[in-house]
Amino acid sequence: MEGGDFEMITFTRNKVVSVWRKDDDTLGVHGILEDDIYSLEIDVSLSLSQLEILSIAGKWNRAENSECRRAIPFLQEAVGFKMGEGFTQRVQKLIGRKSCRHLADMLLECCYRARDTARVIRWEAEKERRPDLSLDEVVSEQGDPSSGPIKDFQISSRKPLKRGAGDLPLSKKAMISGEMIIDLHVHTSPASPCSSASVGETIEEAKRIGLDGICLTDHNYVWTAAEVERLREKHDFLILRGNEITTDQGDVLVFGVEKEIEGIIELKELRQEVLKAGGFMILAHPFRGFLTFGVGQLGLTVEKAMERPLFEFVDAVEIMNSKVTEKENRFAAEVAEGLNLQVTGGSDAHAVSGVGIYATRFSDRIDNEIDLIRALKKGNYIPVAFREGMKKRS
Amino acid sequence: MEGGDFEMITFTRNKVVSVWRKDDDTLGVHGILEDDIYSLEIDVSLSLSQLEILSIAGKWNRAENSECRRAIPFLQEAVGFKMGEGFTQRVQKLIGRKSCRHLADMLLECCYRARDTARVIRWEAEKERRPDLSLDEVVSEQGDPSSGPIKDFQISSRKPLKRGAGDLPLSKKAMISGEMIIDLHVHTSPASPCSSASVGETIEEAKRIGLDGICLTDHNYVWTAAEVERLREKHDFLILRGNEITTDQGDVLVFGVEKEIEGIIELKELRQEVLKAGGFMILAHPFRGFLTFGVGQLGLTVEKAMERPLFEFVDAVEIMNSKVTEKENRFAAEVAEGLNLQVTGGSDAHAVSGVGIYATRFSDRIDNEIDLIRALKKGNYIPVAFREGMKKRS
Amino acid sequence: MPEILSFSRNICTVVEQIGDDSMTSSCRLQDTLMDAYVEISVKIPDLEISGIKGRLERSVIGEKIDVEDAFKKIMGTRVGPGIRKIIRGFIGNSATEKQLAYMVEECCSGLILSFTKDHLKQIPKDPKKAKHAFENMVKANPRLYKSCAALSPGSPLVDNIEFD
Amino acid sequence: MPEILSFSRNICTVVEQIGDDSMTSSCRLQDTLMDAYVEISVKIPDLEISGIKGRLERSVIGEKIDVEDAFKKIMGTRVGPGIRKIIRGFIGNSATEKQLAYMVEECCSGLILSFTKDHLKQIPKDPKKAKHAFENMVKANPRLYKSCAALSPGSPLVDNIEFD
Repeated sequence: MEGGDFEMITFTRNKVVSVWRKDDDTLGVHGILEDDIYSLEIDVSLSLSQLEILSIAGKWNRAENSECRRAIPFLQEAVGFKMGEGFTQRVQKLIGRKSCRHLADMLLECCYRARDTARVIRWEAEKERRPDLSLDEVVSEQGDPSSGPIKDFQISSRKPLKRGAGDLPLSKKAMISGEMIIDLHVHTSPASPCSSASVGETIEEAKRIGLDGICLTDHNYVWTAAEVERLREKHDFLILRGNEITTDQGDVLVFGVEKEIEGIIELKELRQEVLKAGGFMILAHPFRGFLTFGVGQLGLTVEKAMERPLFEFVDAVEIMNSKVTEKENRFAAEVAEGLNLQVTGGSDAHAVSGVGIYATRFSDRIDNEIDLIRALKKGNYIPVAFREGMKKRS
Repeated sequence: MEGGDFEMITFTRNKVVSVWRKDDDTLGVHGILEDDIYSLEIDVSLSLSQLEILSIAGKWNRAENSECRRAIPFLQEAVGFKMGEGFTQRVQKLIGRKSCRHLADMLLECCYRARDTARVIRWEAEKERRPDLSLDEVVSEQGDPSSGPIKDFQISSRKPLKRGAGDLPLSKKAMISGEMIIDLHVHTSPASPCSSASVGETIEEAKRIGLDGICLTDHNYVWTAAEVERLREKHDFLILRGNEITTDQGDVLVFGVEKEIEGIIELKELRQEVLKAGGFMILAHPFRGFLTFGVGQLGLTVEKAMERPLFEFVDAVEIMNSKVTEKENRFAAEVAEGLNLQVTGGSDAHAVSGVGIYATRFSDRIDNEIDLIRALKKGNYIPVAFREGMKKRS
Repeated sequence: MPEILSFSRNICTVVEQIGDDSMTSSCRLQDTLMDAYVEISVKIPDLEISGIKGRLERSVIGEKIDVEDAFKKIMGTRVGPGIRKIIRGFIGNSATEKQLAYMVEECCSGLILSFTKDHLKQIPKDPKKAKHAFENMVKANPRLYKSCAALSPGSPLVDNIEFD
Repeated sequence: MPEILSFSRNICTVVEQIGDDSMTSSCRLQDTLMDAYVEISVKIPDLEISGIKGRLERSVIGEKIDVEDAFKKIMGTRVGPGIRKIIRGFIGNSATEKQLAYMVEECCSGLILSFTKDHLKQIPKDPKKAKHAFENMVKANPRLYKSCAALSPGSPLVDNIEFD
C-alpha cells in the first residue's frame, strides 16, 4: 500500500438510516446525511401495514446556505403519502423541488428502509406458518422501488391500527393539533339538480366518517349565511359555503364571493369579481376528459399544459377529485407542481356515499368562512384521500 | 456470492464524525453514533491552536434506558480539557463513568478527529513555506493518541484567539451565563502568617485577572462577616469566607462554619461540627508529598489510596492545588474519581502572583456564602487552570 | 424501554482525484440485508465513465450477479444532469441490481457534489456578499430558480431575480 | 455561509453469526486520511479470537503494513472485559497500527454489544417492569453500579440498591 497525496479526497458523503418498531403498526426511521456540504437529519414514521407516511420531522445541522431552512416545512406535504406506484417520482418532484432534493432523497431512503424492515418483519411473522419461506423471496418480490404496499400482511398482534397519535378518534385529534380535514367540493340536492343527496344526509355522513367540515359548492347557487348557520346549529358541524362556477375555461370553485353569478362567465371577468371580494379561486378538475386517449395521443405534455393561460387566473388547482381518472388527477398535480400553484382535494360528491372520498387537510384551525379564506391563502394544506384513510383506521 | 440467512447479522454500529472550521481558531465537530441500541449525537468545539475543549453539547435520540439522559450534564466536566498526555484516560475515567462510556467514546472520537483536522490544516499552512513537507509526516508524528497539542502551530490568520463566546472579557461572559469562577483556596497576610500577600493586594489582583470571586481560607482563622462585607464594598468584588483547618488526617477546607477551631482537631470531630452547621468540607491537597518517590516505589496505588478512611469524612477533594506536583494532583483526581467524590480547584496562594493559578468554575450564580454552600452541595462545578487560560485569552 | 433497531444502513461515498486527468467515486453500502461496493472512474474534464468496478460481499438474496457485467451498459456515459434516468434505464431488473444502480447514482451524485463544493468554497462568509454570490449563481443558471425552497420566490436569495 | 467540512469519518461495524459456533465482527473505517477494513472471528461460547483479517485500502501515511502480521499477537485472546487494554498493549507502534488497533476494539465492542442487545430485548416495555429488570441486572452484576450516570445514586433505576 502506497501513501498518496491528501488532496486526492475531494468529497465524502455518509448516509445512515435506522429503523425500529415503535408499536405494532408503526415504524420509526431516523435518517442522517452528513457530507462535506450538508448535514441533515430526518425522522419519519410510517404505518407498517400500509407503508403510509404518518409524520416527518426534518432538521439541518449544516446547510449550503441560510435559506435552506425554508425547505423544512414543505416536508409536511409528503405526510399521508403511501408507498406504491409513482411514490418515488412524487416525492422527487414534489419534495425535491418545493423543499430540497437532499431532503427528498433522505425521505425516500428512510421510506425504502422502512419497506425493507416491513418485509423482514413480515417474513419473521410468516415463517412460523411457512417454514419454507425464505427471506430472499420476501425481499426480492416487488423489487421495483416504486411498487406498492405489502399485501397479505401478517402483523403478529391484532391490536387496532393506530395513526401514531394514540387512540383518539381522528376528528378529536385533528381539533387538538389545530389540523382540520375539510371536503372542499360537495354538491347537494336540490341546490344542485345533478345531486341525489339531501344536504342533511350529506352532513350526517360527513360527521359519521369523521370529517371536520364540508364546503357546499353547489353549481351557480349561493347559500345564504342564515341558511348555513341554521344547518350548522342543527347538525353541530362545520359547514362552509363555496360555489362551483362554470366559466368559458371550465369549472372553478369560488370562495368568499356573495354576489350571485348567472350563466357562463368569462374566467377573466370572474377573476376580477373574486379579487374585488378578496375571495379565493380553485380550478376544479382541470383535465377532466382531456386524457381519455392518453397523453401521448393528444400530444399534451405537462410542459404544454403549463402554458395554458387559465392557470394565471386561479389561486389553486384541485388535484384530487373523485369524478376524474387517477391519471387526470396526477396530470393536474404535475402541472400545478410545475407552476408552483397550491393544490387541494375535494370529493365533488353528488351522492351521500361520495362525501369525503377526497378532502383537504389544513394545518390551521378553521371555524368559519373568514378562517377558510385566510387558510386557503396561507397555503398550509394538502389534498388527502380521506375515505381510504378512514377505512384503514376503522 | 451466496445468499445467506438473515439472522446472521446480530449487531450494527455506525459512527460518523464531521469536522469543519468555525473560525480561525475554532473547530466544530459533529459526532453521530447509531447502533442497534443507542442513537446519540455530540457537538464539540475545540480550539485549533491548543486542542482545548471549548464546548460540548450531547443529545440522545434512542438510549438503553430512561435514565441515560442523566449522562448529558456530566459532559460539561470535560470542557476545558486539553488534548495531551493522559487525555484519553481522563475522558474515559471521568466522562466514561460519571456520564456514559458511549458518550465518552464519541467525545474522544470527536477530539481525535479534530486533532487530525488540525494536522491537515497545519500541513496546508506550512507547505507553502516548506513544499517538501508531506502530510504523511505531519499526520504520523505524535502518533500517540495521548500526545499533546500541536507545537509550532502556524495559523494562517493572526486574529486574537477566542474562547468561542465572542470577544467579551471572561468575567463579563461568566456573569451572563450565570457561570462563576472562584478561587476557593487563598491565604492572605497577616491572617495567615505564612502568606506574603495583603488581603487588599490579593483582591485587586483577583479582580485584575478576571476571577469572579475568591474565598479567604486562612489557617485556623475566622474572618468576621463585617470585615468581609467591608472588603467587598471597598473593592466591589465577591469575597467569601472559608477556613483551612489542620486535622489529624491533613488539611481540610471548611465552609459555612462560624465556630473558631483551635489547635489540631480530629477529622471525625470536625466532620460533626460541619454537619451540625450545615457546612461543606473539601480535603485539601490530599497527596502532598506522598508521591515524591513515585507511586511505584511507595507501592501506593489508586485502589489502595481509595481505601483510606479519611475520604468518608469529606464532601469533596481538591484536585488542583498549585503547591503540589502535577502527579500528586493527578493522583488525587484519580482517587476522587474512583470514589465518585466532587472535585475542586484552588490556588492555595500565599503570594499575590499565585492567586487564580487554579480555581473552580461553578455553573451556578454565587452572590454570597449561602449561595456558595448551596452550589458546593449541588455539585455543578469543575476545577480549572485559570491563569493559564487567562494568558491564552489576553 | 430500549428501542432496539430492526434495520440499519450505512452508505459511505468517497470521491478522489487521481492525478490530473481522472477521478474515482466509490460507494460502500452496508445494511442488514447486504454489503456491497461500487466504484466508478471518470475522465476529466468530460466526466465520461471510463471504468466501473463492484462486488457484492454479502446479501440475503441468493441471486448470483456479475456486477461489472451488469454495469457495462453505462460505460462511456457522461456524469451530469439526466444520469440518474440513464442509470435506472440501463440497470436494474432484479432487486439486487436496483441496489447496485442506486450505488452508481450515489457515486455520480458524489462526483457532481465535489464540484459544487469547490464552487461553494468561493462564496464569501459575509452574509451580504454571500447573498449576492447566490443571486449571480441563479442568474447564470436559471434552472436553479425554483429548484428548491431556498431558491424560490420568497427567499431573500432570489428576491432580486425576475425570470417572468 | 456554507460550512464546508475539513474532515469526515465513517465507521461501520457489523457483527454476524456464522453457523452455531462462530461469529465475525467487521469494521470498515473510511475517512479523509484512510480507508481500512478489519474483521475478527471468534468461537462460541468462549469468544476467543480465532481469526483476524484486514486490509488497508488507502492511507496518506506511506508506511507499509502487514495488517494480519501486526494482529497475530492477539489471536487466542478472549473478547471480554479488559480486551481494550490487551489490544492497545499488543498493537500500535505506528500511527497506522493505532488506527487498526482501534478498529479491532470496535469489532470487540460490537461483539459484546450484540450480547447486550439480546439481553435488552428481554426487558419489558412497561416502565415499572423495566425498572425492576434493570435493578436486577445491577444486583446480579455489582460492577455496573456507578458505572454510568443511569446506574448511579440518584437514578431511579438503582434507588433500591445498597452496596455500601
